Amino acid sequence: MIAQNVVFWILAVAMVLAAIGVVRSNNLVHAALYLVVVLAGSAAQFILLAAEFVAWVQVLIYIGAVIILFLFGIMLTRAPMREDLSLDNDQRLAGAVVALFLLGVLSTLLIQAFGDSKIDITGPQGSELVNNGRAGTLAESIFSTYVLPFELVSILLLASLIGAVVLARRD
Amino acid sequence: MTTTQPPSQLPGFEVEPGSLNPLADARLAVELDTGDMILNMGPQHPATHGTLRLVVRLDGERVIAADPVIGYMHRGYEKLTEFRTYPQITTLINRIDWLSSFANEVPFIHAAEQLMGIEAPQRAQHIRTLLTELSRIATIYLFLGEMGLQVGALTPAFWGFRDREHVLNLIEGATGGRFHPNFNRIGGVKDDLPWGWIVECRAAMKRILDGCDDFEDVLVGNEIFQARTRGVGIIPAELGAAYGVSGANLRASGVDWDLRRDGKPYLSYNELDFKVWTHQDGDSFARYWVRLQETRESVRMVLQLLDGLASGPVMAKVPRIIKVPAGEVWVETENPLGQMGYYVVSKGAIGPFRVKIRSASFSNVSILPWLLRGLYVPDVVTVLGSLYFILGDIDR
Amino acid sequence: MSDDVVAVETAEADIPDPVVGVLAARLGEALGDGILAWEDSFGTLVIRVKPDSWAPAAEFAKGELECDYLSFISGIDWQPVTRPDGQEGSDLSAPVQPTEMTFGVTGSAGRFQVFGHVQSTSRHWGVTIKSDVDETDPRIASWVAIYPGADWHERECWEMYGIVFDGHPSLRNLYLPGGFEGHPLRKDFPLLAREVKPWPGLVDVEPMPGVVDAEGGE
Amino acid sequence: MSVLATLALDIGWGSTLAIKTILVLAIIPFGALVLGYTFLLKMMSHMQSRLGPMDPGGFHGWFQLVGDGLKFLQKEDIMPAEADRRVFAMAPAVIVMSTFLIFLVIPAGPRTIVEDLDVGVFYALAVSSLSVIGVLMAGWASSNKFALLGALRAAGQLIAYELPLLLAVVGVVIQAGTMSLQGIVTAQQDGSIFGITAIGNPFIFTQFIGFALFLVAAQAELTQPPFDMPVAESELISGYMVEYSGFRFLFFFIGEFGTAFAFAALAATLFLGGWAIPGVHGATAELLGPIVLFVKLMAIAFLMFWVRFTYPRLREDQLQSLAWKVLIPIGLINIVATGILKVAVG
Repeated sequence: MIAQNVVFWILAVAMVLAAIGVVRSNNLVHAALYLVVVLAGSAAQFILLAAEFVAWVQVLIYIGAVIILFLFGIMLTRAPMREDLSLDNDQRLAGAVVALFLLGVLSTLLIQAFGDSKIDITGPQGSELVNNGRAGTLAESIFSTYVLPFELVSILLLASLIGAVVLARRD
Repeated sequence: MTTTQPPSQLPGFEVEPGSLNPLADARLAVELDTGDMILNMGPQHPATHGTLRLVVRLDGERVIAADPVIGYMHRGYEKLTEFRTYPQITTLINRIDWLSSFANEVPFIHAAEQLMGIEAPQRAQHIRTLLTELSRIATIYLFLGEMGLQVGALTPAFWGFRDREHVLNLIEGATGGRFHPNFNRIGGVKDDLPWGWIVECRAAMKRILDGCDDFEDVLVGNEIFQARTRGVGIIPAELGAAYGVSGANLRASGVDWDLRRDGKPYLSYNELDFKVWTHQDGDSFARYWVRLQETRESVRMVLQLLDGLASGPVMAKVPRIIKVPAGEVWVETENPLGQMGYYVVSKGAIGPFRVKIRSASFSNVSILPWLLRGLYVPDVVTVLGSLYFILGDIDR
Repeated sequence: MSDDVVAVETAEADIPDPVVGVLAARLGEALGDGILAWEDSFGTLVIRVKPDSWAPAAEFAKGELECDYLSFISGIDWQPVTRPDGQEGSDLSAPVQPTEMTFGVTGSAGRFQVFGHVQSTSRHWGVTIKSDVDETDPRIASWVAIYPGADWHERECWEMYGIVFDGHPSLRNLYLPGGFEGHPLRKDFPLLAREVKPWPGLVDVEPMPGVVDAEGGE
Repeated sequence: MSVLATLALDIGWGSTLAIKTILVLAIIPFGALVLGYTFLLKMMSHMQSRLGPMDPGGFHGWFQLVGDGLKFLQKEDIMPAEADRRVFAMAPAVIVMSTFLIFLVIPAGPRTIVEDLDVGVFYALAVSSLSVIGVLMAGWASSNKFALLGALRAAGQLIAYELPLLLAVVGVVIQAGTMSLQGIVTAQQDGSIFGITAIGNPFIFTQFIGFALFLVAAQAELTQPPFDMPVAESELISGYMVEYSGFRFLFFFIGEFGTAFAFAALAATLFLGGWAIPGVHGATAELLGPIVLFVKLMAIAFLMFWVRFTYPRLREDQLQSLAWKVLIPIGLINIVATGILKVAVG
């Protein structure tokens, strides 16, 4: 248990620092790179929670694709390289309020949902939690219990994809 | 580093209004405008064969405007020739298109001979023709390999260098110089061919023919090579001619014009049987294909010459100090890169009064601003490669 | 050799290449007294036109004579090289120069001339067109509208001789760096290498091989 | 075993981890050297009718690359004045790290594996996509337009080819019924073709479409010709690597060839049966495993480098249309066909 705790705190601190870096950085590319650290940290947290599959999905989708698209977009359109753009604006107060509000909502939600229930990861390999993190279990629930929401989300994403293409096409 | 300059800031970069964002929805166009990038290709860039500099304005990877900047290798030959005697000038003009140095000498020597009323003996003419064709093979064979490099295939380039070596050995064997033979004299050539040269020449020609087959397999028949070169950089025949594009570049556009056959007779070409290859497409692939066939045709010519090599002296009687009578003459020849010509104005002295050097690459490259518009950066490289220029031939 | 167009028809018989005569005649018909002189120079027609006819001559050559191919455009400065010390006569450091101003095959009204060569890729003939340019205000019409390839040639001629081409889209330096002073191919522009190290003399001129006895030499 | 289990071990997991890390770290330069020597120096030079380096080390110049590496180490570390220094310095490390992570799940014997992850295949492909970040960092931080163009090309290309790569593997996963690489190897070792068990069931026979797709996509992921636009010497000089020199360039080199080694190993594992020889189990398999894997891997690498030294380069738009219009549809059809056959045949 000690090891997990130590790792959790190391990751958590790193993530928080990187997250501050994301919003504090004056350089868009730096901000995106900080975001990579945050996302990698959350992938590691997933591993700590025995959700391996989700962790690697996080790596593949968020780091491997989303961030790369971010960087791609930034470099293609702005490419500031030398001069740091002034990304600052006077909405710090509003931002802080929203952040606090979000923190409150999420905390309340999590505490209400899980309370102080403990996660037992010292159990045998077949323990419920470890099983829940397996790809098979996940696939079963997605394609049986949650098949409708899953398909709905797919359609939503497809629609937005088509919309983006339509908007961006020049000819 | 990345500058997003407004279009009008660079000379020659004026772009027609409306060509940037052909979008009806102006608001969207503003939002999606990614800004242009000015990219300096060269003067040190592997695709520019030396010190050509291309200033290209890019939208993404699409070229909006391209402006070749030349002159990094300008050596002022037209001025220098006014301060040299006729025999000395051959050392200079050797270095115009340094890959086919021997072919550069021919039209100039021919011009001086015409003004003086001298004709070289037949054997000298045959040797000149032989060496001209050999330097053509050496030049174009390098292109055949190097074109692979331009599209990313490394191996053909090495093959090109490998087989070309045999041709250079032949030129060295005959003239003593691999690159700059300086072998032509007014009235003939410096020496006769050495013993055993003809046998070696036949062997080398066999290698060149085999090598051409290899190129045909590896590049011409390759789908990727065709995808990269077909339909890319099309030069319309009329426009190409009006730009002064010559040689294989123009023949690839379907213009059946070869000075060896159609120009005023020079060397021994009217004794030879050869075919002038043309291609209708005018794209990069056509230029490659035409050059490939021309190499084979050159080999055929060399073999014919070896079979029918005339005997006799290699020098005509010429005065010890060469004075060229007053007059003007324009001599043009079909060089490996295209039309090479000298307009020689003599006032009766031992050196020319004015020599206008018309080099092929200068005009071939002058079409680039028109040709590159709308292409992608990788196509710029294939088009540059397929036009095949030598920097010394542009800058002189 | 003829100095006016009227002589074209009569001269046709005794020139070696009949094509040259025909070309000259057709140009003469089209341009009338715009043609000052013409000559058959080793089988190539060299024709000298008035500055006004410089562009029309090219237009006619391209349209009627089917000369679709532009070979080159350049200039020529007929003045002998100026001596480094500013005195009259030939440059001593250049042993090859004549001493007085003479003009080439078709003559010239003054020091500067532009000349260009256009060819036909289908008919395989070519014409060299010359035109005089005023020495004090050297300018002439541009051929860019007729032959787009004239662009670079005219830029070169402009920076080398200082001849302005009216109607050229952007006359800027081609070879030389911007801000270069002088026009290098003018004869009064010194070849600096020769000034630093004068011409070593004629002793270096080596005899041609095989002609040792041609003039009773060695 | 999972990462979780490794972390939960209370005795010796630290030292085990250290040993494994060192081993894998050693494999990367080893693989780079082997591939670099065999293919880059020798095979390429022979295809180009030349000898290549012959003197260093005695036998066909095998020491040349080591010497080159040492040379790079003592070179000056040049950083462009305008570069984003920290990002510039980190980029090569990110690329090598991505290579390192792939090796963690590739089995070289029944128990010779760092981590037999439950989702091994998926993991390997996920971490391989991390190298794009390194490429983008390098291209952007170099403050050079050629580098930037190269990085943009790399990003577009690697994203596009991630999909066919994944789709190619899905067929194998369906057939093996597991995403664990160890499980896939065992499935091939113990499988049979029409009841014949002599050669097991290497998926290259049933999944040859997947195999072809995988090789093409891997070639693109490795930015090797005909998909080497991001580095394209004749166009972008060396793309994102243009400003790098010294040991940072060495890192790129090791990353490039190390990743090629990893992908060849992955392909050998997925399609050729990995370390396994049918009928060989236990300690013998443990002993032979790495050698068998190495032989299979070299065969795949030979194919990859053969193509690399033969083909010209595609254009960026042609590459994209190849990915989206040809490879991905074929991959999808392959998956559907595999799925139907799996259900129908059992």
